Amino acid sequence: MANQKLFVSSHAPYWHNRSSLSAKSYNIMLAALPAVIMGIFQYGPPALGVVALSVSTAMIWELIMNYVTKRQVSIGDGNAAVIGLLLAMLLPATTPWWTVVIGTFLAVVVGKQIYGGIGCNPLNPTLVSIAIIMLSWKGLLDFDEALVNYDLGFYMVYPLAALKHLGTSVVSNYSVGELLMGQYPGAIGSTFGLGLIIGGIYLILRGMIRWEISISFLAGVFLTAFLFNISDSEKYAGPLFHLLTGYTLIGAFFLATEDSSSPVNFIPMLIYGACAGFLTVLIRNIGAFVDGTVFAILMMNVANPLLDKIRPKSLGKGIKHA
Amino acid sequence: MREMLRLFIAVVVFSCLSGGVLAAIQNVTKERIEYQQLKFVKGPTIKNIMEGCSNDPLIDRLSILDEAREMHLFIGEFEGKRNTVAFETFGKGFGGVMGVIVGVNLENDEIIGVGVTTHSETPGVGSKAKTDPDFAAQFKGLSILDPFKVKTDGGQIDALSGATISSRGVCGAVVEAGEIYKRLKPTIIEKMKEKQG
Amino acid sequence: MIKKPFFGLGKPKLTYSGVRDIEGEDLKEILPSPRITLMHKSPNGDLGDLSLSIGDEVNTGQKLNLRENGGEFLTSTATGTITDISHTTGYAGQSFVSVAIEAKSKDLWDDELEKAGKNESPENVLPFLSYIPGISDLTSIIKTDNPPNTIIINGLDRDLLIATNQIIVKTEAENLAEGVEYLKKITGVKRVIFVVPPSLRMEAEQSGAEVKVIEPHYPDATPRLLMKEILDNPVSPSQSLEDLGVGFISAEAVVALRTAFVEGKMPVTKVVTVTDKNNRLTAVRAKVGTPVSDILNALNIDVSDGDRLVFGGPMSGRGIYSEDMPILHDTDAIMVQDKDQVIPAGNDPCINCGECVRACPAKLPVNMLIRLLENGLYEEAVQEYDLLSCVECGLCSYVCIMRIPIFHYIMLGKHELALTGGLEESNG
Amino acid sequence: MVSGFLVMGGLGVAIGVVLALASKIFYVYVDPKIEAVEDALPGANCGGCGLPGCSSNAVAIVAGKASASSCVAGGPDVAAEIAEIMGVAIALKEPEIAAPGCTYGYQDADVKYLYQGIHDCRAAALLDGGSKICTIGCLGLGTCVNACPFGALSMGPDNLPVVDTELCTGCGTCERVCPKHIITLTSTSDRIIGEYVTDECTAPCQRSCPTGINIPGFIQEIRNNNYEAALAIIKEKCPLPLICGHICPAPCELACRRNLKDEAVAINPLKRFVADYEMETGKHITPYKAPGSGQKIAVVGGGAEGLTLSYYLARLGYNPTIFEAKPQLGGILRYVIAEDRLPRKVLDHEIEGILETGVEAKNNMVMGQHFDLNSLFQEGFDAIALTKGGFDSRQILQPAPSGYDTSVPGVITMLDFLRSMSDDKNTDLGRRVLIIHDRLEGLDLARKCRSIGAQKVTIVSKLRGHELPVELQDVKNLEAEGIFVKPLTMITALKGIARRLVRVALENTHPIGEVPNERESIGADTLLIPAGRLPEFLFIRSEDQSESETEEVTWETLEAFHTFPGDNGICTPPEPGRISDSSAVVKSLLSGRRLTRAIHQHFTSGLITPIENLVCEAESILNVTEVHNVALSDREHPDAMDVEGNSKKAWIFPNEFPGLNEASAKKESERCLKCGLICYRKQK
Amino acid sequence: MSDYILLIVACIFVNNILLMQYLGNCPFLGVSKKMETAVGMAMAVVFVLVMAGAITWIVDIYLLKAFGLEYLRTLSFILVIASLVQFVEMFLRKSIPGLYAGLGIFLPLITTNCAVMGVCLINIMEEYSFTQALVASFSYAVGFGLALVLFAGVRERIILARVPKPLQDTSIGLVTAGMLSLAFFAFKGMV
Amino acid sequence: MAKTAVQEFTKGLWAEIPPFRLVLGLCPILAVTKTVENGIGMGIATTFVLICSNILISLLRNVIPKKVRIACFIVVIATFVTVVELIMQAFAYPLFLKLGIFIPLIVVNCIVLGRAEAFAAKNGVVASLADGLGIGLGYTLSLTALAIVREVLGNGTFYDIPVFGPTFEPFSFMVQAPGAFVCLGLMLCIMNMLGKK
Repeated sequence: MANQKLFVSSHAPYWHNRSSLSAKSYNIMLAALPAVIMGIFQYGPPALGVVALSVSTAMIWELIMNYVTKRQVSIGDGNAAVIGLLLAMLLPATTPWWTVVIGTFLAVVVGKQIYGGIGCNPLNPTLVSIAIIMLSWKGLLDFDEALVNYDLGFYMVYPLAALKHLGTSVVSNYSVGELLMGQYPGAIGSTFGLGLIIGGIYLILRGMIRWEISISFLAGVFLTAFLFNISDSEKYAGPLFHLLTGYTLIGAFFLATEDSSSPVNFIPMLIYGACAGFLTVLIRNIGAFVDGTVFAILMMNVANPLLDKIRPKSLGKGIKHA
Repeated sequence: MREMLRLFIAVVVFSCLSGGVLAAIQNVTKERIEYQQLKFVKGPTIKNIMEGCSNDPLIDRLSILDEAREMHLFIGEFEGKRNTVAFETFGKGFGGVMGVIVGVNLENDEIIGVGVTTHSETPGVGSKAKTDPDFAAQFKGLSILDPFKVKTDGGQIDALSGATISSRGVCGAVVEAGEIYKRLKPTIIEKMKEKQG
Repeated sequence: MIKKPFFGLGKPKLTYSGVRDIEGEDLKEILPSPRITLMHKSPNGDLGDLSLSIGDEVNTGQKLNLRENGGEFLTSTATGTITDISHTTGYAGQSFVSVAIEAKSKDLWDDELEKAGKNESPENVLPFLSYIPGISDLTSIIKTDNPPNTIIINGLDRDLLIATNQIIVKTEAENLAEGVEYLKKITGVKRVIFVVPPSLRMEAEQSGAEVKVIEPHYPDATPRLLMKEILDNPVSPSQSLEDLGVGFISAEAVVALRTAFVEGKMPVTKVVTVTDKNNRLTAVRAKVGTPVSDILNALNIDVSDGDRLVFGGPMSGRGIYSEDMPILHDTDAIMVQDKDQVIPAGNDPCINCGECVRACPAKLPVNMLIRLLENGLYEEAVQEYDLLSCVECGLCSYVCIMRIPIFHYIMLGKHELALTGGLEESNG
Repeated sequence: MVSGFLVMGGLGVAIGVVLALASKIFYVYVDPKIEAVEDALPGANCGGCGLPGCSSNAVAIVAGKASASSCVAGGPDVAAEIAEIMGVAIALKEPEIAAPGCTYGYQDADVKYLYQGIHDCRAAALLDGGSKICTIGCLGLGTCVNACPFGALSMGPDNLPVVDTELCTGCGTCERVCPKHIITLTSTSDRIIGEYVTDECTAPCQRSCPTGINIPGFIQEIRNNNYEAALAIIKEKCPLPLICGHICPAPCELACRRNLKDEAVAINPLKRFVADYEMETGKHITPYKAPGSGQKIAVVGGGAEGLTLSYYLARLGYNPTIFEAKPQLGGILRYVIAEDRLPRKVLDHEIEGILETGVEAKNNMVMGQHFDLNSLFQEGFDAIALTKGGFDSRQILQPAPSGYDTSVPGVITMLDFLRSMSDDKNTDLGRRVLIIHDRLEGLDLARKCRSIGAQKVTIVSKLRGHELPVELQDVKNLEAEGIFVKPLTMITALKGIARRLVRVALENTHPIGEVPNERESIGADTLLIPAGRLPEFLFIRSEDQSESETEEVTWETLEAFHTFPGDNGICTPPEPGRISDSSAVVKSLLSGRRLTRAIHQHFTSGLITPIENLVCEAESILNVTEVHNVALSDREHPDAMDVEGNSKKAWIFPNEFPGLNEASAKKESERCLKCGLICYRKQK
Repeated sequence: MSDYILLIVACIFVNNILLMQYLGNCPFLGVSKKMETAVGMAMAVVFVLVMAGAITWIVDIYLLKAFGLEYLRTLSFILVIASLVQFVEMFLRKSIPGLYAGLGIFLPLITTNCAVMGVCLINIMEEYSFTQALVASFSYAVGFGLALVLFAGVRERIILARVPKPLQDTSIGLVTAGMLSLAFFAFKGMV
Repeated sequence: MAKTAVQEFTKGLWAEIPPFRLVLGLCPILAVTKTVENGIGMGIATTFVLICSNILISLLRNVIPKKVRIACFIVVIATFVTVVELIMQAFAYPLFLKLGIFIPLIVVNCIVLGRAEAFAAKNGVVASLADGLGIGLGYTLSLTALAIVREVLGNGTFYDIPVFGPTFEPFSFMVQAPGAFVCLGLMLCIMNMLGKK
């Protein structure tokens, strides 16, 4: 046996389609890039600072947790970077540095790593973090207050806050074009609707995210807003407004589609997306928060394991042969 | 059967005894508890509202039945006249029920002060309803019979920033106070007379 | 290796190889090897009561009884002397008795079969059939009690990169027709269905069997999926195909049957599709028991440390660890992979992306299944997530973004269940 | 005050009445055991046991699905109470801990392929039994480590599991998950009575040692300077290391794998080295002793076998007493072997050590004269083992009054019988006689028995009918003569009452696979056995008292060696491995140890279980025929005698036979290849 | 009518007894490891809570308040609840063994479930009418069950995940309960 | 069994410290630890009930029939809980208000009933006293520890005294419901890590 050739042996299959997590992560970041660049372009260096800090600290936290839990270093898969980038996209450009650091800690450590790392988190880490920030430091995510020193040449009032406080009269202040082009104040990466849509379509076409979730989420938002609008158009804004403001688009393409906290079967995906959309508008219209996307998706994340029990029959199941 | 009886007696004796013991303790502490309740829950707020009164409103109080509910009304003596009355109503806040004491001048139905007693609002946000004097001061001098609303609801009260719901809760309580006041005003005056007489 | 397409919306489309993919579309003969190793899967790995011994002389086509008390036997594919008898462990702990024969260059044919073959009753024929090339066990088809009512001849192959059956359908259509006749005769079965890809429809129609054409998409030619597609009769995981009265046989085995009983000679050769490091396919015909190294040498394929040799196709084959390994009667293909093509398995958890769920032809909730399997909860995996419905195609591992060896986990789960299930039976 | 009193009282009455009525109306029978357990449980319904509430835990405990100690809130007191209800005494049990049985991790062993896939041994084993060439080698992927619920296992630097003996509870999870059966639960007792099986990693030396000492193990401990541990390993199989160190012929050294390269490791001198070390310290190192179970065992014969038996019985927690006919213990070791081969000092030291473990010895006690089976049973012994060994009847200086050894009722050795016949003594054989014999002389004997009054004589032979002498095949005529022949038969047990033999159990040994073995039991008053000495009988009190009319003790024998190959019943001439007139002392040690196993299994499980795949010459086992990457090195030899009495060597042995000194022992221990089945220490 | 709907929504979602009022956490963490047990427990709680809510309300209004003995509330409530649970258990075991097998085993856990006692006390403190008390008890119980079932779903997955050793079991369970509570903030302020 | 009273006492402080080692009594620990003051108050109240019920049950352990022992224990515990309730109302009314519903709920705290059943019903008075004191103190310590973390981080204060400068932005997540769960979960993790050694 001594002079035998030593082959590799493993179990079938011996082929792989060469997809990889890092490729997926980089594709998501690529898709998010238009919106981020637009944000940096609008809000200048502070926005760049938040993005850079967020991405880097997310990776550092991941690295620290890898060492603490004595596991393989996993920053190479790019998932921490994605979490950091998405978190930055949800924050306003003026976010203080310590909030960003705590935010990435909450996302990477509390949201993901204590559950055992990627794939094990029951909720979207980015959303966990942003939700906790929302509860703790309300002022930070009050975009009107946060961006008070900016004047970018367009109507500097955060649409959803305006809607909540001032009623539907404000809707006319924002044209669809402006909303699509991000001509309103908001978080760094969530205002440039067109960029987000392009990124989302790219991801769907590449098979990186599940179209069912995005589409049903948008449909849920549209329908609910539409129904509210019909019932009392004085009080509740129209569907288009809800679709293009707040975190709706980034939620549909980047947040609700996070893998480990969303369903994989067809019908559950539709329910998940639609319910998240419904809840989003519900919270915006009658709930306590200005934007409901975050909590709506979190709520559906929680329901995900239950939803995903709805699945097609496996081959040969439930068949009785005489 | 004998066994059963033994068990039965044990339970009965135990519950009888504990009932008795508790009754005894309750008897001893009853007075003190009542006073404590007033002193700590409503006392500070009442004092605040009735600043400058010459009596102790906690002692000079009336109990009136309002739709099967017992209401405590605290009488304030200003410039020798017992012309002010304060009582508690409740509104729904962000974290639950909040108690609001409203002081009213019986002569002109004007609010002399509003204060939050119990609440479970978010510290630093909704809790400002209790701590922020500017917020309460908005009510001062308005007529109790007016409807109160925060500005976003089309009313006259500036909501606390970030705590619209808490503000709404206070307004609701004051509105309710107005209704109670309307109902009870005759009885109050009557009772006060009785007391003085 | 087929990469994930740039736009990846739907399921992966993997197409079975066909005759056209084979170099020159013909069969190469491999010279008989002086070293022949026969392997017999024996439930009992004991070498204590063997009736064969080293030094015995054997003839080509001779039936060799393995045990003193009968039952197990192998068919010699060469004429020569037994030089070694040993025991090896195969896939999933299967126990093999391997018999090495030093073969002479000239074959002396054994004539026992010729005598027995005259009488075509199953009892006479059956004792020779275990080692028909192209099938692992014919006894499920040819049996006296509870014979099958339908036999499906598979003109497609078991896996990608294999064209063994197809080349036989293409080149031996006439023999196949004769084989089908014979099959009907010995089994008494009425319905024989011949499943072929569109390109072989013409040839198949000559066979006299009922022809069903299917698109060659992997893994549609898997028996359980064929049951569903062709007979519209899905099998529940607790049943075997036998229970439904359906037998499966490959086209190669049908031809081999003909050789055995029409020509009176035990078939000793096997068609093997060989895939080299550049994914070029060659079809060769070699004696069962020929070492892999002989075939590779004949085709000028170099292998070195760190490469991977596989018996079977890329999705469901079995890795082998030695070039000395002989081709067996059910070895349809040999795949050689360069070490650069070996993608190591990942050790990260499932991220729940759902690729596997969408790829699974049996509609299993693979994302949940893998979680249970990783934690060794095999019984729950069966009860809650239908582990046993798996058709063992390997697509889940193929598409897994985390490169989790899901298929490996599934087979491990099934294996462990079989072990513990066996224990329960012996207890009860 | 009064109202409070009354309301609570009223409430109490109401509730009491309702519940009392309900418990009558809705009465459902519940197992009283469940109720008792439920009562014992805290009733806090905290859910800490993982079950919803105390009552469901009680049901689970009674059904045997939960352990008596499953209540977290209750703690050990509750556990004890429940155990009492359940009738499971928390037995005095020697703890078992997991022990890995592989010496070389995959980076040091030969592999047949490079494994890629799930990090799980079971998964790796799917692929052709794992990547190691050795079929029983540890695959090193840590399945046992992950499975351990107590965190007692970890993966060592050599990719072999390491057990933290503090944390190991002996739950056996690792044993269950290991696809290679490498890691097993073991206790010192298990190792003492254990035998090597083919799917165990054993070195060639270890397999060829008649006592089965873990030779690589103890040499490894010498390398680590841990002489006491080395001795403990030796003493698990050999209680007389110093004696063996002197006179063992050392078959192990013949098997040593180093012979393939240069010269065998000096295994026996190394053993003597550690034994010398013990003697030098002046203490006797007594390794682990199991908690006492208290049975009294009489060991008749204080030779090497009897001493071994008593030593191991003591270590397993029994109370052995040796009955020795001679004034001193030691048997052949003392009275036969020359002083200059085995200094008596050494012998005394070793015997002292054995007695220290709790063995009682009664010298000058001759069986049949001073005591017999009946008297021993009446004294309260639970079992009696005969290890009379090499001192057969030829050497008994004072023959019994009847002329033959009557130590075992009704059992007479052929030699005694013939002598008494020739002396014309009046021998009463009773009515039924059994003779074990294969040859013609057996017939002669049978006829002699008939002539002196036996009515029915049965000749028992292990041979097949046609293998017997022709005369013995003439069944019909012999039967007419009152002589019956039973071919293919062996005797498996004797049964007697007080001082009488009553029955003999026979087993028909059909060749394997033909007919299952049949057992029968026939009445017999006398059994003639062909040897010149008595075999190792093991007597126990019989539970079957039906044949005894009075209060007399009924006894029977156990098949002590029944589980080993070559067994032909309890009375046939000795076979290798179970002999007592042994060719070497080590063989009688083995025999003594195997007797211990029989006694221990009898008293613990009541069943002496066969060993499957016992390592013996007939079993094929992986091995190597050549060694690679091993450097040549010379064997160390004991120092020449230092006439001056140099202090440097003085501690070793001031005797003609010096052992190895410490330095050369260390050097020699380095030569050991630490072999496994096919692995051995290679140079990198 | 709409008042009742609001009450229901408030009790189920907004003031979820488990996640917002911190009541009933011991069984919440104890029986949520498997979906089956979670569903059983949820049903048992609904069953008992409605009955307990009704009976304690009657006891409070007609016995304690009538005699001015509010200070005996704790004592009498716990007595009533404990005996009710025991009664129901006996009743089910005898009369509806099928149902008993399903939820009977969860009944003893409810005695010391502070959610039951808590809801009864809340009913009194909020001065609900009898119907309101019934509706509130039912909704709180449904809220408890909903949270329990959702949590069990999440927890089933977490048990299978590679959670670091010291965090396993209760520890990660609590953190996840926190996340669940965070998600329930979605309903904040809706009523 | 032959443990001294001191050992019975100290085991409650570390080896069996209630909510961490025995995962019991979680509701109050989550609910009342917003501030240190509440935590300590709740701890003392529970300790009081624990000690009293332990002593009484230990005294009566031979009188109580086994079959109805749980009912009797509950009555005893409920009695003491009510006593605490009354005393608190009389002498520490503000604390009573803050702890609210959780005072009566001590009665269903598994720790109290668990100790009564598992310990007091089987041991002498002194040992039961020590056990009650130890477990109670351990419980108080745990409550306090959690309360410190939550109050300091979530409110920036310790016992209502600001500990950070005025620029500190309180991490108010900690004083809200989810924060309580997460914080307790992480503390449990730390305890597990410490316990391993």
